[in-house]
Amino acid sequence: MKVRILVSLKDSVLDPQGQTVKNALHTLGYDSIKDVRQGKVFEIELEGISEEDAERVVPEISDKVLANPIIEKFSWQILEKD
Amino acid sequence: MKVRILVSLKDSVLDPQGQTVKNALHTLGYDSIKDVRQGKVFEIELEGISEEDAERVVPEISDKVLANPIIEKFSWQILEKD
Amino acid sequence: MKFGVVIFPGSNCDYDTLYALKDVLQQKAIFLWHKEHNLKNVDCVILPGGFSYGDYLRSGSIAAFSPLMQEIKEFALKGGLVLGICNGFQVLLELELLPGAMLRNKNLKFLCQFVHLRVENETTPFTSRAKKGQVLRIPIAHYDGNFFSPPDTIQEIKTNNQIVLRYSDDQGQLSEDANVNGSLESIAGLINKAGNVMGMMPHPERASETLLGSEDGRIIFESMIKWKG
Amino acid sequence: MIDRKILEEHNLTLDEYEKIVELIGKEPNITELGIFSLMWSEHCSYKSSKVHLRHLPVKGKNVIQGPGENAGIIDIGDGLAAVFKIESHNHPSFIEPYQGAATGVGGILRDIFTMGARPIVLQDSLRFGPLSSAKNKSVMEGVVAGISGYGNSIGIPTVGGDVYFNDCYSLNPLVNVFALGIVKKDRVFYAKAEGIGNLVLYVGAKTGRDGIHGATMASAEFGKDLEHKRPNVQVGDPFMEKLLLEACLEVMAKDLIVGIQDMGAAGLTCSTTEMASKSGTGIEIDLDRVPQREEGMTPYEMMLSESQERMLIVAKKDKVKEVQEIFSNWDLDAVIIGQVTEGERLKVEFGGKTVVDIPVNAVIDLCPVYERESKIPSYLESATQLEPLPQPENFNQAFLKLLSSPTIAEKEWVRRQYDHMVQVNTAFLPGADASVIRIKDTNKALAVTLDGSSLYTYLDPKTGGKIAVAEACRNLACVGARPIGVTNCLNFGNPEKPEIMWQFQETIHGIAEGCRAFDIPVTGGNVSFYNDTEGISIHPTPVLGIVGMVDDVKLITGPGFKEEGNILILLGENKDELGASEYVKTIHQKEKGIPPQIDLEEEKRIQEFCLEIISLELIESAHDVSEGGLATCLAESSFLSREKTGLNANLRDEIRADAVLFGETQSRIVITSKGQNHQKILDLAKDRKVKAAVIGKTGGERIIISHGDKKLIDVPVDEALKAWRNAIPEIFAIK
Ligand SMILES: Nc1ncnc2c1ncn2[C@@H]1O[C@H](COP(=O)(O)OP(=O)(O)O)[C@@H](O)[C@H]1O
Ligand SMILES: [Mg+2]
Repeated sequence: MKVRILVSLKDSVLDPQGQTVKNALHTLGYDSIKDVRQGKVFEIELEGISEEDAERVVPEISDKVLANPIIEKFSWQILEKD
Repeated sequence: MKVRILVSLKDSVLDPQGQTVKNALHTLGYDSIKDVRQGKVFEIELEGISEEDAERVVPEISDKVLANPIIEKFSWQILEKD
Repeated sequence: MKFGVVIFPGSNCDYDTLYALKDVLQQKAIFLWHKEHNLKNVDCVILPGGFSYGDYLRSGSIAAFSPLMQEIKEFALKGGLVLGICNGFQVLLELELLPGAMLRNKNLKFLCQFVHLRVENETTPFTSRAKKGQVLRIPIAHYDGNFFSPPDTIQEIKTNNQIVLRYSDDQGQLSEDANVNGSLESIAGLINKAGNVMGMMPHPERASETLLGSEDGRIIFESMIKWKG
Repeated sequence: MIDRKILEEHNLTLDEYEKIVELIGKEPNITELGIFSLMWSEHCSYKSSKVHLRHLPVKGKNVIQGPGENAGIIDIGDGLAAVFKIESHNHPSFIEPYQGAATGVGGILRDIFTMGARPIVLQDSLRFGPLSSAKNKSVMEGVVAGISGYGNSIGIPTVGGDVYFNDCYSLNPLVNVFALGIVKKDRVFYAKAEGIGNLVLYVGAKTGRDGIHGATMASAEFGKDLEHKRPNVQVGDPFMEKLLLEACLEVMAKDLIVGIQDMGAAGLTCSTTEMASKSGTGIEIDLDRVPQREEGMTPYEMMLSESQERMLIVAKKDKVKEVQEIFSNWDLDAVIIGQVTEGERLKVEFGGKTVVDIPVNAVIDLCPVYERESKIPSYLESATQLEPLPQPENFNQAFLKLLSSPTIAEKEWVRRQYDHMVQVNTAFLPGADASVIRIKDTNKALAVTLDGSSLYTYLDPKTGGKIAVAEACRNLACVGARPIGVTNCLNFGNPEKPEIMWQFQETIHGIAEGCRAFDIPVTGGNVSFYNDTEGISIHPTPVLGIVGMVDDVKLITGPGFKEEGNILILLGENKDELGASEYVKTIHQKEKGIPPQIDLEEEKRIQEFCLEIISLELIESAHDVSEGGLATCLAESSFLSREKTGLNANLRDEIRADAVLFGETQSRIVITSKGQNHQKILDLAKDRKVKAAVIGKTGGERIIISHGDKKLIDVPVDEALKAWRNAIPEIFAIK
C-alpha cells in the first residue's frame, strides 16, 4: 500500500521559507502569486498491513514522527491500495 | 485560486532524509514500513489570473524555481478554483 | 588583478573573502552588490559562502536569479574567471554554469571542520600553483555539500578532467570516512569544461593565515593571481 | 471587567492589580492590563531578584555601560569596545527545542546589534537530562540543531560553550546563549526616544500572534497541563535577522537615528515604554500601521506579540527618508507607526480610538519589588554527608568510564554542527579552555568562556558561585587572557519557594565575592526563575560568561601537549576532596558531599602566575583541572595534542588514590615546558608563592599515572581517546 502524508506549518505559524519564495517569485515578475506556504511531503510504502491497520498507523506516525504537532499539522491519503 | 505543487527527488536519486525517517520508524517498531521518500509541498494562492494562464504559469515556476530538474520532479493540482 | 566579491542578501563570507584578498594577499578587491548590473571591470568574480536568501527553497537557488547573475553568466561564457565558494558553488550549480546538484550531507547534519583535499587537476587557473596529488588542509562548513550528478554527467566530468579537488585523508588516500559529506566521487571542487569557472565547497579564505590553523587556502587565490600574470 | 480569573491568567496578584489602578488612576482595560502583566512579569521586571542583584560589583575603570541596557560594554582600547550579554531561552526550548533555541540566538544577537555593535561571537551553555532517555536525546538534538540553524545562517561563529547532563534537567533543559560584538567606542546606540516630534519606525518581520504571553510563561511554573499552556510558538527567521543586522548597522553608521530597541520578549510594549522611559518622553503609536501577518488581530494581541526579528527605531524627522532607503535596499520596509511626544505617556491608537493611555513610569519604574522569604533547604543536611566510598577495583576501567560520561566526553558532535570559523577570527584551538577571537587590525584578541557547575551550587551555593567565577577566569588564564568583564545567567527554580530564594541569595553572594577578588565588573546578565516542572526544581545553575583580553595574540597557549619529552608541572595542590565530583556521580552514582572549597587569593596567585609564564614564553601548554579531576585533565591534554602524545606522571600526595586522580580540588593548572625552562618556572613559582611541582613527562603512546609506587592508570592513548571521543556520537548514531 502506498500513502502520501502532507505536513505543513499551522496557519498561524510564520513560514519564512514560503515568504522568501513568494518574494523571489514576485521579483521574477509573477505578480499573481498572493501567498506561498511550504511544507513537507512523505510518500510511504507499507507492506503486510491491512487497510484498517494502516488507518490507525499512518496518523499515529504522522503525529509522533513526521510532524511536529506543536507547530505543524498533517493530512494524508492512500495513493495505492494493495 | 489555490494550487498545490509536490516536488520530490527523482527515483534514481538517493534520499538520505527518507532513509533516516524509515530507520527511525523501524526503531519504533513500525515494521510494515517498506520505504519512505521525502519531498516538498508548496501551496500557492494565485489572484487575478485565469485558469488557462495558471495552467501555463504553475508548471513554469515549478520547473524554473521550485524544483531543480537535475535531481527533482514535480506534479501539481488545483485545490480551489476562484 | 582586481577581484569582485558578490554580496547577496544572506551572504556571510563576503567580508572574509575580501579580507583574505585585500589584507592578507594585498590584492585589489571590491564588493559587487547583487542588485546592480555592473561588474565594475573586475578580472575575476568570487561568489562567497553563506546562506544567500537563507538557503530557503534550496541552497543557492534564489540567488541564482539575482540581476547581477545575468552579467556574471555572460562574463563566464566569455571566459572570465569565476570562483564559487561553498554557497557560491551551490549558486553556480543552480545557474547551470557547473553540472550537478547538491544533496544534504550524508549524516544529515551541518558540518564545520577541517578536511583534507587532494589536488586532482593542477592545470586550472585555480590550482596552477599546486602540484597534482598535493594534499591541502582547508575547512568546510555546510549542510548541503553532498555532490550528485546523473551517471552520464559524471562520466563526462571525468572524461573532461573536471574534478579539481577530492576529499581525502591527510595522506591523499580516498575513503568513505574521508568523504565526510558523501559526495559522488569524493568531489570537493569542480570546474567547467571551458576551465574558467570553478566551484569548491571548502573555504580557502578560512585557511589563509597560520593563526586560523592553515595557510593552504592561499594556493587557490595565488594560483588565480599567477594565472592573470 | 477585570475579575480574579483574568488576573490569574495574567499572573498578577490582587495587590498588584490595586497598585496598577492607583498608578494609572483608573481601571485598566484589557490591553492595558496585558501590558502591565508583561512588564511586571518576573522575566521583564526582575521583581524578585532586583534587591539581590544589587550586591554584584558593577564598577570598573573600563566599564562604558553596566547593567540596565540591552548589553554591557567594556572599553578594550584602540577606540573599540566589546558589547556582550547572556540570555536564557529555557522554557521555549523545552516546548519546541529547535525553534526555542534558534529564537534564543536571534534574541541575544539583537541585544548586541541594537547597540551598534557587529556580533562576532556566540557561545552556548546547555544543560540536559541524561541521554539514556529518548526525550532528552531529542531535546538535545533539537536544541543543537536550532542554534546551528540560526547562528550558521546569520554568519556569526558559535565558538564554544559547555554542555552538562543531570537528571534535574530532564523536564527543564537550560539553553543559555551568549553573544559578543565589537563597536567603535564613540558609536554606541541606546534605546532612546528623544526629541519631541521625532518619528517611530517599525522594521522587520510582520507581527503575528506569536508567543503571546511568552514572558509571563517564563515567569510561572509548568504543571501537567503544559500541553494546553503551549502558546503559539515563535519561529525564527535567521535570514530576516541577517537583513536587519546589515541594514541597522548601515543606518547606524550614518547619523540618521536617535535611538533603537529590539522587540523580543514583550515586543512593542517593552520597546515603546522602555525607550520613552529612558528619555523622559512619551510615545504615541497607531496599531493600524503596524505590519501584520495575520488577519483580525486585536490591540491586545499586537501589543503582546513576541514575533521575532523586529526592531523599533526613533529617527530624526528629516532623516526618515534616508533611513527608509537603506532598509529598502535590503528589501525591508521601515514603516512610520508613531511619534515621540511630550508628557511621558504611552498612547496607542487602534481603529481611530485610543486603546491605551498610561504613564510610562508606572509600567517601567514603579513595578513592585519583592524581598521574598528565604530559608536553608532541608535537603542540605543529608546531601552534604558523603558516606565512605570504596576505591575502584580497577582504576583503568573507572578512568575510561569517566572519560565516556557525557558531561566529560568530547563535544565535537555539538561543535561541528556550529560554524565556528566564519568571520575568520577564530584562533584555531579546538577544545581549548576558552575561545580566542582575534581583533582585526590589532595584535589583540578576546577570549571568552562560559562556566558553571550546578552540582557544586546545589550542595553549597556560595562556594558554587565563587568557583564559577574562579573557574571561568582560570579558563581564560590558561589561554593567556586576563578577565575584563562578566555577564551572568542565573537559572533557578520558583522564587516564591523560600528554599530556592536562599539558593539564589547565596549564589549571588558567591559570585559577587568572586568578581571582587578578580576585580572584574558585572556588566549585565539575565535571571531565569521558575525552572521547575511538576514541582521539581532544577539545581541552582549560575552560568558565568567572562570575557578576557589577550594583549598579544601570538602568545596564546593551548591545552594540548606540544611534543614528546616536555616536563609536566602541576600548579596548585591535590587535596582529598571528592564531594560533588563527576567521579562520585558517575562511578558511585551519588550526587552528594561537600564540594571542593576555594581560596580566592590563592586562586588569583596561580592565575597571575600562569599569565606571567605565558607572557614570558616559558610554557608549551596549559590546561586547568576541573570536572573529572587531574587524570581527566592530563588525558585531555594528550587528546588535544597533534600527535596524540602520551604521558607518564607520578603523584606522591598522601591522600586517597581516587582523590588524587579524580578529585576536583580547585586552583590547579597543569602546564608543560621544555626541559630547559622548567627550573626557571619552579624558581619563579617559589618567588610568587605558588605551589608548583614536576609530576612527570610527556611522551609515548600510553597514559600512565602512578601514585607513589603504584601504577593506577596505564592505558593506550588510542583506547582512552576512543572512549572520550565516541561516547556522544554513538548515542546519536543513525542506525
Ligand atoms: N544576573 C544579572 N546580573 C546582572 N545584571 C542583570 C542580571 N540579570 C539581568 N540583569 C540586567 O537587567 C537588565 C534587564 O535584563 P533583560 O530584561 O534580560 O534585558 P533584555 O530585555 O534586553 O533582554 C539588563 O541590563 C541586564 O543586563
Ligand atoms: Mg533587549
